[in-house]
Amino acid sequence: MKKGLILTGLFVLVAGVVQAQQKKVQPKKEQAVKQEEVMQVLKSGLSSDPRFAWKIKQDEAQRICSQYPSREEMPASAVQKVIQLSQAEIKYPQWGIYMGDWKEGKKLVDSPRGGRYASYGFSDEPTDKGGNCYACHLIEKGQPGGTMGPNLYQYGKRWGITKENLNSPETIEKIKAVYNIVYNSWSAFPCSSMPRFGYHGVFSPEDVANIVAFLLHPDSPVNK
Amino acid sequence: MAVGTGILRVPKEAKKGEIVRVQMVITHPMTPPRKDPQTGQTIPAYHLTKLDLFFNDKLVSTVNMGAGVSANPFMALTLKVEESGIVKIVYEDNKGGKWERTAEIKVS
Amino acid sequence: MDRRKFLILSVAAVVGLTMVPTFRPAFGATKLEEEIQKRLGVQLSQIKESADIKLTAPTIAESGANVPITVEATIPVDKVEKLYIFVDKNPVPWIADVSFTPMNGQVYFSTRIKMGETSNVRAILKLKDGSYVMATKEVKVTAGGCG
Amino acid sequence: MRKKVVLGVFTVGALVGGILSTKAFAQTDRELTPEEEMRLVQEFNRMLAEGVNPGEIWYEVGKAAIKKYNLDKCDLGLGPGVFKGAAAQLPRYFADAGKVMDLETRVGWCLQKYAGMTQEQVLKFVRECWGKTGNCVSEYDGIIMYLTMESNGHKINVNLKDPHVKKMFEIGKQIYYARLGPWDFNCATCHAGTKEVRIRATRLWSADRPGEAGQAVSIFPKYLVRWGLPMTMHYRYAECIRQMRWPEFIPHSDLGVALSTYLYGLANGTEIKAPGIGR
Repeated sequence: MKKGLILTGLFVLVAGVVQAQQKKVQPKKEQAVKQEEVMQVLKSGLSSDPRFAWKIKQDEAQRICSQYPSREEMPASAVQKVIQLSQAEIKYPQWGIYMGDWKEGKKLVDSPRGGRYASYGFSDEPTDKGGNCYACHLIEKGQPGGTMGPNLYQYGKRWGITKENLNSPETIEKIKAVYNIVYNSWSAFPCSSMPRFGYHGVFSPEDVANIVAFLLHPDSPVNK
Repeated sequence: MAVGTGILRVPKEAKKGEIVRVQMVITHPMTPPRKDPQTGQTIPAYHLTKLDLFFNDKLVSTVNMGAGVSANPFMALTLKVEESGIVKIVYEDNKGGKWERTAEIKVS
Repeated sequence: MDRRKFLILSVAAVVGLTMVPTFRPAFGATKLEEEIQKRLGVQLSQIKESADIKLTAPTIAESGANVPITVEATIPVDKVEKLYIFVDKNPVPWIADVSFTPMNGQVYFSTRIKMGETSNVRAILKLKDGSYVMATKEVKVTAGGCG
Repeated sequence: MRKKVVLGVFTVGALVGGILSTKAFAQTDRELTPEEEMRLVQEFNRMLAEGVNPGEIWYEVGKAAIKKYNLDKCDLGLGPGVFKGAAAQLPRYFADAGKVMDLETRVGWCLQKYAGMTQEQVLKFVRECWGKTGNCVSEYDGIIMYLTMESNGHKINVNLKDPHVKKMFEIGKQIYYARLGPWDFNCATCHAGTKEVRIRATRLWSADRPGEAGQAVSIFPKYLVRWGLPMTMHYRYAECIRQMRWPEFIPHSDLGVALSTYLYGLANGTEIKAPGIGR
């Protein structure tokens, strides 16, 4: 019952995303070119440095998502498949779900350059760890942000998380729901624009817990 | 291409007494003094300092500027033309660079 | 050099190198006030805002590197001596000054300026009778792009 | 943050004897919606587009470079050295090269053929100003600027009836939607959909909103005020791909041609107006 409620809450909260992605696109025509040929052209234009080979291995979920311009055009079976693949690989911190350190989370949220080589003639070392979250989200009041993703002002407040109920089982469930989105957004919103940060190892489970704390903790500036 | 190249744009033709727009773009980095991140040494400022606008060799306007003007500066002024003639801009930077460009206006 | 670093550094350079620390001694003036006193010989507080001078600038700038501004005035150009442009919060608030003659036909100047952060832009006209008029516009400097 | 701004304004205001009228307060105090901000940023871009575009300086650079590198022999599809309107009908199929080429790829081909450059030399020439800011002026950027500006006023007219071109268009379209890389992006992540969105303060154009692909590509090369140089289309692809966390883009590759064929194909009918100007 509780779980049901929380799930409903989750969907209310994120309904915006779904709506945002209800793009009306013409149904795709049958494919005139072979998939292998497309990938061959694509790879011909990217550095063949073996250190980057892992970056262009398309996984099954990516392959499914590539076939549809938007989620609304995905058949239910494809939606199910992506959700299933994504849920299966979510990993949690060693000690299970917990409210992380929002100050650490804030650093990861603020940093714009995670996983990106600094410039041309680059190295593969990610220049920074970070999610560049402000590019797409409005998060803290007064901080400029994008509107590709939903507005996250007072996200924790909207989930009803207060100092008093911080350690309640319901709160832990809510943390988990948000954790799953940050760790692998496709587990809740298949083929969403949001990168699967945990899945790709951009963030460790502990990093994700800290980011979730930044979004949900009553002391975090997000909820001021 | 060298620093200091520019575009000076005026209408080719104008009526007597008309106020025309004189527009210009000059290639220049317009940098303030800054510290080299590697060596820690100060890199001196490099920017335009002055631009004079002439019409038929009479001084119309002088612009003094610092590094607060954007790189590859754009500027526009107006000129009231009573006769045909040559618009000339003369500009210099803080490292002794000095350039000029001209354009012609036919007044009828 | 890394581009972002470069940007940050150049901003840092703009902010840090060319000027004294931003703290304001109890009796001292702001950098802007000092600059206006130095270049105009009057106090900022003595300059009146006026509708006779019009400053056009964007309300929000997607980049502080290049903020387009245009100054126009309804005051006849033969009564005008000089136009000054300042940005309150720039490390060097003075941007440019322009002298006019009747050959200009009118008071008009347009350019693009650098702004380190959200700030007021000021256009001040010095008239031949020794008085000053001013127009002010706040420009919000924000960040664009993927970062 | 906001408080600080308001406070700052207040302090300054108090110090200068209340010159800052209530107008300044009203401006800082009212919270603008993201939509209002997007409109104001568009207004900023319109103001930026007034006057002389500094990118035009590269036209003369290119004119000289075309002589220097023997490119007056280069055939962009209308005959050797015929440049007026030539960029507007690219990408197209070139029998002499046996493939579809866009403007930049064709210029690279001509540089190898008529200027005696090797492929590596061409790539170095192309990337001379990549990642640089300040006062970087490259002859390549000049050449692309010159050739594009020679088509100003012409309408983009990619021949999608040519089966080679059509095939490249289809490949480009599929690449546009290919989710790939450690951040799961595709081109459509940012540049598709009917909802108007922004990334930070920058409004994103969308392939799904009529006319926007045309508006986006018809102004390239685009002078970028933050770097002080014109960005060619292949530099644009490289930047997007860098932000997508894919491996580095190789200019003049078939990937570039496929993307150009798709985008310019979508842009058919739009008048070329180079250079554009932006952040």
